[in-house]
Amino acid sequence: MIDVLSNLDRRWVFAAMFVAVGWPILSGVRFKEEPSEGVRRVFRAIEDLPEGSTVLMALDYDPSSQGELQPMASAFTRHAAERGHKIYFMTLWPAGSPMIERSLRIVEQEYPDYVYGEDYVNLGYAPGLEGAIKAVVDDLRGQFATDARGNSLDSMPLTEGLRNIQNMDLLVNVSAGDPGAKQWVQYAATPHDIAMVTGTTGVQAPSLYPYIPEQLDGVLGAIKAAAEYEQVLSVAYPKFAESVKAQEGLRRMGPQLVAHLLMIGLIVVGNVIYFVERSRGPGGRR
Amino acid sequence: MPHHPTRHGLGTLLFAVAATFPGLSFADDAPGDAAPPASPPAPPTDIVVEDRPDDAGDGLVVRWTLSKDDTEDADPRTVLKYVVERKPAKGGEFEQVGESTYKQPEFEDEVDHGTAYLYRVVAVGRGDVRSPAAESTEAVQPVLQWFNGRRAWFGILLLVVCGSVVYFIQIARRGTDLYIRPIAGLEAVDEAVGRATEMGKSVLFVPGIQDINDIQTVAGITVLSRVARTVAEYDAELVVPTARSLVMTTAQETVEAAYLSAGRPDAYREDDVYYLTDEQFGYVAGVTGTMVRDEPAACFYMGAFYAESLILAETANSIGAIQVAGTAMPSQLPFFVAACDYTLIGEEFFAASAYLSGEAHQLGSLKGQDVGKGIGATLVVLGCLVLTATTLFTVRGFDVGLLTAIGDYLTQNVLGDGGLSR
Amino acid sequence: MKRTVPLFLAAATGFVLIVASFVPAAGSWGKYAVDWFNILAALAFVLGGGSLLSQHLKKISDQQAGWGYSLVTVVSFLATLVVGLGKFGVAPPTLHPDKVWAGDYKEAGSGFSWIFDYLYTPLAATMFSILACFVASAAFRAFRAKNVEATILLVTAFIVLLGRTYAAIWIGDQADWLASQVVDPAIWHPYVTGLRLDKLTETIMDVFNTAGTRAIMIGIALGIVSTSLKVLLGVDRSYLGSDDR
Amino acid sequence: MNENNRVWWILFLVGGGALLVRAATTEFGKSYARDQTVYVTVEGGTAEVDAVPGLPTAESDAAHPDAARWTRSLAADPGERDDPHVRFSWADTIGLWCAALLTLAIFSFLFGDNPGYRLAEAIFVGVSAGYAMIAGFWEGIVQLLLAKLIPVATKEHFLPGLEPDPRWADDWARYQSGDLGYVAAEWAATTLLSLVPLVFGVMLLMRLSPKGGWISRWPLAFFIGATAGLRLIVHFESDFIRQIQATLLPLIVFKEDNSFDLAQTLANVTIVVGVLSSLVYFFFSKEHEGVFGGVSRLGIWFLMITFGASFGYTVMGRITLFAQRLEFLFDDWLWIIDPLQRRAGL
Repeated sequence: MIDVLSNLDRRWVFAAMFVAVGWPILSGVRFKEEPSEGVRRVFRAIEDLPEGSTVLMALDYDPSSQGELQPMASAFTRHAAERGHKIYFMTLWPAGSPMIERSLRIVEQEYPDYVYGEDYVNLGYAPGLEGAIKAVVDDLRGQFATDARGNSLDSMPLTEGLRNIQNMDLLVNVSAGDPGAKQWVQYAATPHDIAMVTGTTGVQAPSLYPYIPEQLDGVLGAIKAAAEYEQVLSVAYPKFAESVKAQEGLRRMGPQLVAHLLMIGLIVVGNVIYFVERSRGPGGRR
Repeated sequence: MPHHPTRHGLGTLLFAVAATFPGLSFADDAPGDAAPPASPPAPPTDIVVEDRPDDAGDGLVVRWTLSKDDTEDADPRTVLKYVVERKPAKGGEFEQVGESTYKQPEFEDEVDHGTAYLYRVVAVGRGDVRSPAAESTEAVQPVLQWFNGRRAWFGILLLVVCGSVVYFIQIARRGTDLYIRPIAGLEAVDEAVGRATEMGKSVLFVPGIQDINDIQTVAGITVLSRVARTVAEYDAELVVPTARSLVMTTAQETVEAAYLSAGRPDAYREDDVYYLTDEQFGYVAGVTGTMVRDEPAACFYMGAFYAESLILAETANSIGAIQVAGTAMPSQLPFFVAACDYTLIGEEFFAASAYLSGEAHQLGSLKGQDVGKGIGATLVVLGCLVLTATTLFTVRGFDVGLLTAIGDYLTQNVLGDGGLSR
Repeated sequence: MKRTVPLFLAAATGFVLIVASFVPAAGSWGKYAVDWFNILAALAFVLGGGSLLSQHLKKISDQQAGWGYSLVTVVSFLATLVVGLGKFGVAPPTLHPDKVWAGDYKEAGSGFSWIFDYLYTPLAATMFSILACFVASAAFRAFRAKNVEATILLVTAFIVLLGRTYAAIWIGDQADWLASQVVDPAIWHPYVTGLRLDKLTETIMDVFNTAGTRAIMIGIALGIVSTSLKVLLGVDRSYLGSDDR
Repeated sequence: MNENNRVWWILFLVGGGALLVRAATTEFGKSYARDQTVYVTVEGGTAEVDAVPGLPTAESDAAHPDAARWTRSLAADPGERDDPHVRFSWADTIGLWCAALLTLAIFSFLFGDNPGYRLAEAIFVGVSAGYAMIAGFWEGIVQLLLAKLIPVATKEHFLPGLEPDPRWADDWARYQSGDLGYVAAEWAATTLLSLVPLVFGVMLLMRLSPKGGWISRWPLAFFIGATAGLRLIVHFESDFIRQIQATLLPLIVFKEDNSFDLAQTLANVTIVVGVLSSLVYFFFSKEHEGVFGGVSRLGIWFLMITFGASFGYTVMGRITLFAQRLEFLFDDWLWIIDPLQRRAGL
């Protein structure tokens, strides 16, 4: 048995992973979440703003990480719209524009009262990586002549008087890497004391913790935090508890659990093999 | 649950109609209230306009004393916001330039350099009732500062750290022997190239996926320079796929120079340093494809890496290559540490070029970095002691005025942006 | 000459930008450099694209093994260029219906967005997703308690893996229930809740991970300072190529 | 036939067979689109947009005289196909199948290199290199370079939203009043400065000539120097100064009511000890022996905890992505599951 396992072709590990993730997806199994303090902090940052506050929604991710980040962007968008905040969408990623469109569709379909240009606006893609952050912080008009639809910024009430983002009430960032959360902290939130929350991939989250709470109000790390955020939202606003679409993150947690258990099992098995082989002495190892 | 805001024409109209009937209340957007619009709030007073310090002469700061009605216990709130208006001192009309919320007696305004301005501030209550305007008395012109005083301490610390790096490079250049501890990953470089030569297989070098405007790529290129020289000396084969055109260009220059200094200019082939694609995963698909087909015996990953780190490392592991990685991406270090034979962690990666250059004076820079760490550690110890003492004495009921001042100076001025004395 | 001028150029640019960061009026200089770099990087595509085409065209003309794949690469590369430059299927911006070239090149419904949605996205996302399998195989292979360091690595990963799922809450609840059968929860509860796996995970992330990451970041900052200085002072000039060519 | 090939054939036949069976028993793998006709009239700088469902008809044209017109096809869910303006879309259906087969081809790499993966890789490299260059062209060259060098022509053809530099209007007035020095300075600051990257670009492309290659080092040196300067400042501030600032913590913490706060005290002490000991690990110029070596060992342990935690934490994101790809196959392509109710009522 041990010999079979110790010479196990890694392709069996891959196959096990396919089953561990595929089965819960097909069966649709779902678990409840217990929101952590960090997630509640992010929730409060949006919830406690007075209605009609200005929120810059910087969606810096692309299709390759939307599985993890789309639920966050959707939840942020729903929450901000539910609270009646004014939303400015933008992205630093060339492939981020279609991602913004997804959030816009949520606003259009679920908040028909929201008027483009008055309650929300899509500034679109800002080229120039972190330089673009400096630009919107100092002189937004230098970066965006028009919004993503070609409207002049002066023609819309929301952007008419907007010169830079220094007076935004909150900066919400969804970030898949660089440029993203870290650069927003470095170039916008820290120097201009803008309140900021961010939703990031699991990889990035640890490197952002050191910025909390002075430079950053909160981080949603990985899909679990997204699911917890959806949970808090659906407790605060029961309509979300009934909407399947507002529970994308919660649904994705099913495969997570099974796959995590597989990983744990693999680590245990790996160590059992290691100790058994070691007890057999040096000859036991390949 | 707050209801959905009434933000459109109809809502406003209804509101206005409702407001005209005395005694009839109408729910407004603000939470927890149901009151008709009140009479105008008291105006703000004592408008003071000052130059915004440490800027390019393009900012003014407007401060005022809060309206008497802007109090914490007012429920519902009488003052919702302040509207700030300005006009050039030489004629013109007052125009609104911004707003500040209740309890905020300050506004920073972006202005044109070389023009003097007058300001006035109005308190606004619910139902958009406005107080009389309070006006500033003197026209104020913004002033340009040549040095950003808030960064004085930053400059001092930067000078000390840079100075010690330069100082120790000079010391080493004069021939003073400096002890530098060994780093396992670096000693493996020659071994890995040697093994590739023995096996008659190639060496794969990945300089990260960022462009040359990331300092990690620059550091990776300097490591490449040394690896290429060893490869040339051993007469092995080197393959460098790049994800950026400029990195390709720089790497070609570097590798060519390395072959030249190894006395093997004829062995250099420009095609061995080639461009794949800028896109992260397209690049990875290409590199892993090369790995499984060419089966290099040694793989180096030196530069800025993202999610692709583990795809590269696991694929190379499956073909049995020796792997040495170096990166300053904290998020990718765990994967390299788990999957590679040797990993240069953060600062070690930057130290690599000094080690590998084989030049004694470059090693001096490492001693300079250590001085930087010493300064950092000293500041941490000092600050923690001061803060701890402050906490202890506060609880015991002693006067901690001086300690608090020291602690504040450390955090706000030395390590913050308070400048020398603010 | 071939190295002196570039060395001077690098030093001058770098030091000017360092000084500029202390001068308020020069605050935007860094942005110029960033903009210029993006332009140069775009122009440099001529070199990158040239390299890509020449490698593959050579393989095709030499009929090397697998030249068919090179042909596919060349064709898909050129097709993407043509569709993207030609803005096929892109509607003009609403404010300027007469300007056919002014629409967004990646507008939904355009030819370029077809390539993006049906070729680029699935390829990139799937390549990214196979990491799940590699993470599993790496954990299976590398997370073995060979020494103290490896054991710490594996135990932490183990706790965090568990703590990030519902399993942690479930285990915690069961443990709570078991313990409360023996002792009154009011006595012990405040002291052990921090040991529940989900809380422990948060502690590890907030405390231990913060400390480690911070030290790494401080080290990196110093490494960057020293690397940058060496480049600016010309101590390290390996990026410049050689003198004689 | 070796064993690998046999496995490939089995997988291929089983997969193909399953698809055939599924095709014979139920529908799947179809995409639908919703047609929309957009009529636009522009008056006085604002656009009047009327999006009419369906393809243009004589009536809709008549209802919008003098309007510019184009059609759009928007993604529609299969569940909406009874809507008269929703139609079966060949383009999207072919796209869906391409996406599904390419997904499978990349997955096949996990089993081993094979022609399917090589084909996907070849397409991927070509398409993504093209994609990056197109993005670089429209967003780098047009928006950053041409918009500054030839603003009028760029505005005319590519960027109608481009707002003229306000300084130009001012300049004209100053020019007329004879303030030539000012105008010259402004011109140097805008036009001449935007020539710099172009000149750099030309220098770089000199590589292509057999003799001028050395001049391409100038722009590289410029940007490597700029990188060194900019990164030095940014990292020293945010990763050195700010991180040290954040580590200044009281080592004993009391709650507001003056009672001892054990948890926070422990956390603070751990952070400070962790940062200091890990820094010691990075010391290069002192041998790691004795007490120093012990502290450095502690530092490695902290780093190992950091790495273990990051690893465990990251797994989650990777599995999400993986789940998403499988969902794409099961939901969009094979129609086995329907979590978003997109085929409700079919």
